Order: sequence, then C-alpha cells, then structure tokens
Amino acid sequence: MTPPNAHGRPHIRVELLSNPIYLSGARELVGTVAKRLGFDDLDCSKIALAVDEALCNVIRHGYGRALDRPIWISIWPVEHDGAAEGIRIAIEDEAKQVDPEQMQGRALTDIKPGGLGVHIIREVMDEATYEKREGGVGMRLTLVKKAPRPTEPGVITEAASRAVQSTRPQAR
Amino acid sequence: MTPPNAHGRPHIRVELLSNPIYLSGARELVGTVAKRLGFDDLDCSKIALAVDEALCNVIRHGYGRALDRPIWISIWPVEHDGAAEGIRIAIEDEAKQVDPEQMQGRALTDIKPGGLGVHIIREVMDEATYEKREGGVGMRLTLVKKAPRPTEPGVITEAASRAVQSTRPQAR
Amino acid sequence: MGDTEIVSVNTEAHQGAVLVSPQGDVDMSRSPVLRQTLHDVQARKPQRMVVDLANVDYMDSSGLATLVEAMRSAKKADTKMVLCGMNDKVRAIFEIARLHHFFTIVDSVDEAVSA
Amino acid sequence: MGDTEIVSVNTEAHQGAVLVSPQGDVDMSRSPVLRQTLHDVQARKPQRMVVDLANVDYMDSSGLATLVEAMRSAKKADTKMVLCGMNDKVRAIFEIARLHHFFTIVDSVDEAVSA
Ligand SMILES: Nc1ncnc2c1ncn2[C@@H]1O[C@H](COP(=O)(O)OP(=O)(O)O)[C@@H](O)[C@H]1O
Ligand SMILES: Nc1ncnc2c1ncn2[C@@H]1O[C@H](COP(=O)(O)OP(=O)(O)O)[C@@H](O)[C@H]1O
Repeated sequence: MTPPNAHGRPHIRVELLSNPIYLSGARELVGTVAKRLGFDDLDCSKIALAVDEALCNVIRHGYGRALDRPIWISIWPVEHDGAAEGIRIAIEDEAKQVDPEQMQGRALTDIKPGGLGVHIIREVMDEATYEKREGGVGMRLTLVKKAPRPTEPGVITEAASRAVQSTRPQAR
Repeated sequence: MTPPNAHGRPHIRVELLSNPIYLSGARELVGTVAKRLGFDDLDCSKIALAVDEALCNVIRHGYGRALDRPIWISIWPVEHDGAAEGIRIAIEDEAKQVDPEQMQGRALTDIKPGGLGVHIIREVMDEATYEKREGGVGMRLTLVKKAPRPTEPGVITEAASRAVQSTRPQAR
Repeated sequence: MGDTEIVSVNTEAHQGAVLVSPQGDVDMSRSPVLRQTLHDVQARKPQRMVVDLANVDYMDSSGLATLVEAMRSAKKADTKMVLCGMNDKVRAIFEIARLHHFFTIVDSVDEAVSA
Repeated sequence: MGDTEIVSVNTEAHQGAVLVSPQGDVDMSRSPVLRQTLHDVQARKPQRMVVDLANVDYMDSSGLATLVEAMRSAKKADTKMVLCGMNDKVRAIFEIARLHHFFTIVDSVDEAVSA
C-alpha cells in the first residue's frame, strides 16, 4: 500500500467539487495529459473513461450525490530513465471508508443496467487499487496504465526545456 | 484587491508544474468547464487561450523557464440567483513579485514577434487584474468573463442534482 | 446550452420509425435526459426506435445503463430498437462492457430503419 | 508522438512552392519545432512558402510570433509566404492580435500556390 507521495509530488493535482457538471472538464484534462505522455487517441479516451467512472462512483456511492464535497485527482508520469512510460492517477475523497473488497464489478454475463463502473476501470487500466486513506477518512483509488511505446527519453524532464530554449535567438 | 476566497471556495483548483507539456491539459480543462457554464465554442477557445498565455508568461517571466515550479489555477462560476453568468479564473504562482503596472502588452501597430500575451489576455476577458499575493511572494492574475446569455437558473447548484435524480418531461 | 439541445426526437421522417438523436456527451450529468426521452418515446409503443449516436462524442456507463434499460423495455413492448452511427470511442465502451452483441448495432440511419 | 510528427514538409508536389504543414497544437511546447522547420525551409530560399494550417487545432502567441518572424525573413529573402486552411479558432487569434492584414491568408492550398 504505497501512498501516492511515494512517487514524489504529483505533476498535476486537481481539487474539484463533486458536481457532475465538472466531470467533462476532468475527463478532458486527463485525456489530454495522457496524449502528451505518449498514449494514442483511443487509449486517451479509455483512460478518461476510467477516471470518469471512478469520479461518478465517488459522487454516487461515496458522497450520496452531494454536489459540494471535494474530490482530488493527482497525476504523475510513470518514468523510466527520463522517458515517459505511462501514467499514474490517484483519485481521493473524504467519504466514509469502505472495505476495498467491496469495490467489485459484477459479472457481465447477466445483462442489466448498472454495475459496470468498476469492471470498466479494471478492464481499461493495468492497475486499479482501492485503499483507505491515511487518517481514518476517505478512500483512494490508484490507477496505472503503461504507454504502448515509450516516448523518446527526456520528454518530461528535458525535452520541453530543450524545445523551448533551443534555436531561438529571440524571446529568451 | 479582493483575494479569491472573497468569492468562496473555488469549484476547481489545479496545481500543476510549470512544464509546457501540461499547458494543453490546462487549456482543455478550462475550455470544457467554460462550455458547461454556458459559453459557446469560440468563447471557450478564447478563454482557454487567455489562460494559456497567462501560464506561458508565468513559466517564462515568473519562473525563467524552470519546469518544476508550482502554478495554481482556480475556477469559480460567476453566479447570480443560482444561474451561471460567467466564469472567474485565478492564476497564481510563487515567483518574485513584480509591480502589476509592469504587466503591459505592447502597442500592436509595430508588428514584431513577441509581446502579444498580455494584449490577448485583456482583449479576450472582461476583467484581467494582476496583483501581488498576500505573504510577500508570488503573483495572482484574476480573469473574469461574462457569459453571452445566462444559462437557466439552478444549473450550478441544483440542475445537476435535478438532472441526475429526475424525470423531466424529456428535453422538449 | 439548455437541456433542450441534448436530445432531439424525430417521429416522422423515417418510415414509421422514431429517431432519437442525443448530442454531445452522454455522461452522468446528461444521461438522465436521454433516459427520460427514451421513456417518453417508448410510452407511445412505436414499432421501431432508432437511437442515432452520430453526434455523441462520449458515453460512460450511465449512458450504457440507460440504453440497456431501454432495450429491455423495448423487448417487452415488441419495439424493435436499433443503434447506429457510433464512433470508435463509443464503440470501445460497448465492447469493454461486452454489450456489443446485446444490441442491434448498424452503421447508418438508413440501415437502422430497415435492419 | 515524437517531434518528427509535429510538422511535415513537402518540397515537391506544389509547383515549386514548399508546403509546410504543422499538425495539432502550435503552443509554447511545440512552436519551437515549427520555428526550426520554417528556418530550414527558408535557408533554401524557395520562391514560395505555403504554411497550411488545416491540421492546426490551436495556436497561441508563441505560434504567432514564429509566423511573424518567418514572414519578416521571407520579405527580406523575396520568398512569397502564404497561410491557408485556418479554422475559426485559429483565425480568431490572428484577429485579436491584429495580424490578419499582415499576412496573406487564403482558404485552400490550391489558392495559396497561386495567390
Ligand atoms: N467510490 C466508491 N465508494 C464506495 N463504494 C463504491 C465506490 N465505487 C464503487 N463502490 C461499490 O462498488 C460497487 C460496484 O460499482 P460499479 O461497478 O461502478 O457499479 P454501480 O455503481 O452501478 O453499482 C458499487 O455498487 C459500490 O457498492
Ligand atoms: N507572469 C509574469 N511575471 C512577470 N512578468 C510578466 C508576467 N507576465 C507578463 N509579464 C511582463 O509583461 C510583459 C509583456 O508580456 P507579454 O505581452 O506576454 O509579451 P512577452 O511575454 O512576449 O514579452 C513581459 O515582457 C513581462 O515583462
């Protein structure tokens, strides 16, 4: 059970209210960041879908549809030798803690409305781990997905500065 | 000089590293939220542009292109009687404080590269106010844009819950 | 951006089939509007109900649940329900949820009217 | 997603004009690549350089600055530089920056080759 800060400070951390009108903004942020970390369009939309499902579950099950409770989304690139190799996302809330075992998608053989969220999350991501947050309140879901092919080394730590600084005489 | 918390807690608050690869994610978030608050596509892309220019300026002028410094984006709906009437966005950094008077776009009659950011920000938004943050370090830029037409009352505070729970006589 | 723009319904132009066309994102904040629309259309017991997803950019499990529920009512009422026009991203979620065989899915409205 | 995919250059198919086609977002993290490409193309002193923005979804002031700089070099070198294919959002930023009269802007590559 590694707390997210075992991976260092998140590169992006969003605190948003548990209002469904903000789900689309969260999805677009996550999908766009995944794109820059080397995922193709279809994978980006799947990652955004997994995050959306997780946020919906927090709103519905964690907060009983209250519109004004906080949810946190943290994002880290998964790096190896300075190359982006994937994305790590944590979704945290302040809701009542439940046993992680309870977060079970249902079997899909029985077709009925509902009960698809957890299944989708696990199908789309390489890792999906629920845990109780430190301090007795709130849950954390950590999601990891590896990029299909690594981007060139340095994309996260150096390339941006290289790109921005290099070759330009002006605007320095 | 109203601190942002004079407007209550932001509905969304993002902390991101000053790395240009994350600009696209920030833009998409802001544009998508603006859309849900009632702006049309062209206005959403202009609001996203203004935020992008402000973030670029923090990265370039505030942080000298360092990739690992924090930037905060806070978003509030501007509300009146429960209807969304616009968007308020604050962009904050931890950079050295400069006189707000220095944040000057140049005249556009002389065509040359650079010097467009502040002009674009002021042209696009209804309000753009730079100020020193409380505590001696960091700047804050507050941006406000009014929606062309208000959304129906309750969109922020009630409509989401209404929509989620209810049965409205279909979408007319 | 009122809810008025979220789903359009066309009861005429398509040979007795009712055409339901949701727009934009069918997510938690919007699928209830689609749900209500499908419900109202089904109350009229049409022979055929075509759900055209050509203008849907995104759908989550709340959208899927809404369609599954409508499909079950359609079966009971002997309404033929057909989906069409879905893009690759929307199709992916049907596949992830293993629902692509549960529905009748075709490419175009024309096919859906005659499928 | 390597930088190689950000700008494509076609030196042949267009009647002696060099066609430069940036892709996706031309923002602070990517305009340096466009800048370098334009610089390299201009070093060959073509008669005409067409920048096709049809695949550019978004541009910020760093992209504008890059194009302004290229336009100034083009004028000095007697290269005719023409922009084409811009969408409404990209056009809006040229207008906000009052740069739409500084450039030669046409709709299509065909027009740009003969403008
Ligand atoms: N964030 C959460 N907090 C509490 N319980 C949750 C959460 N996410 C999922 N669950 C539990 O897991 C079950 C399965 O969730 P899911 O597959 O999304 O289907 P559904 O939400 O339609 O029931 C839920 O019914 C709920 O009991
Ligand atoms: N966030 C900031 N921190 C410090 N100075 C800034 C900031 N934003 C703008 N400025 C100042 O305002 C000037 C004008 O900015 P701008 O119009 O964006 O053009 P440019 O960035 O190309 O110089 C900058 O040159 C800088 O001196």
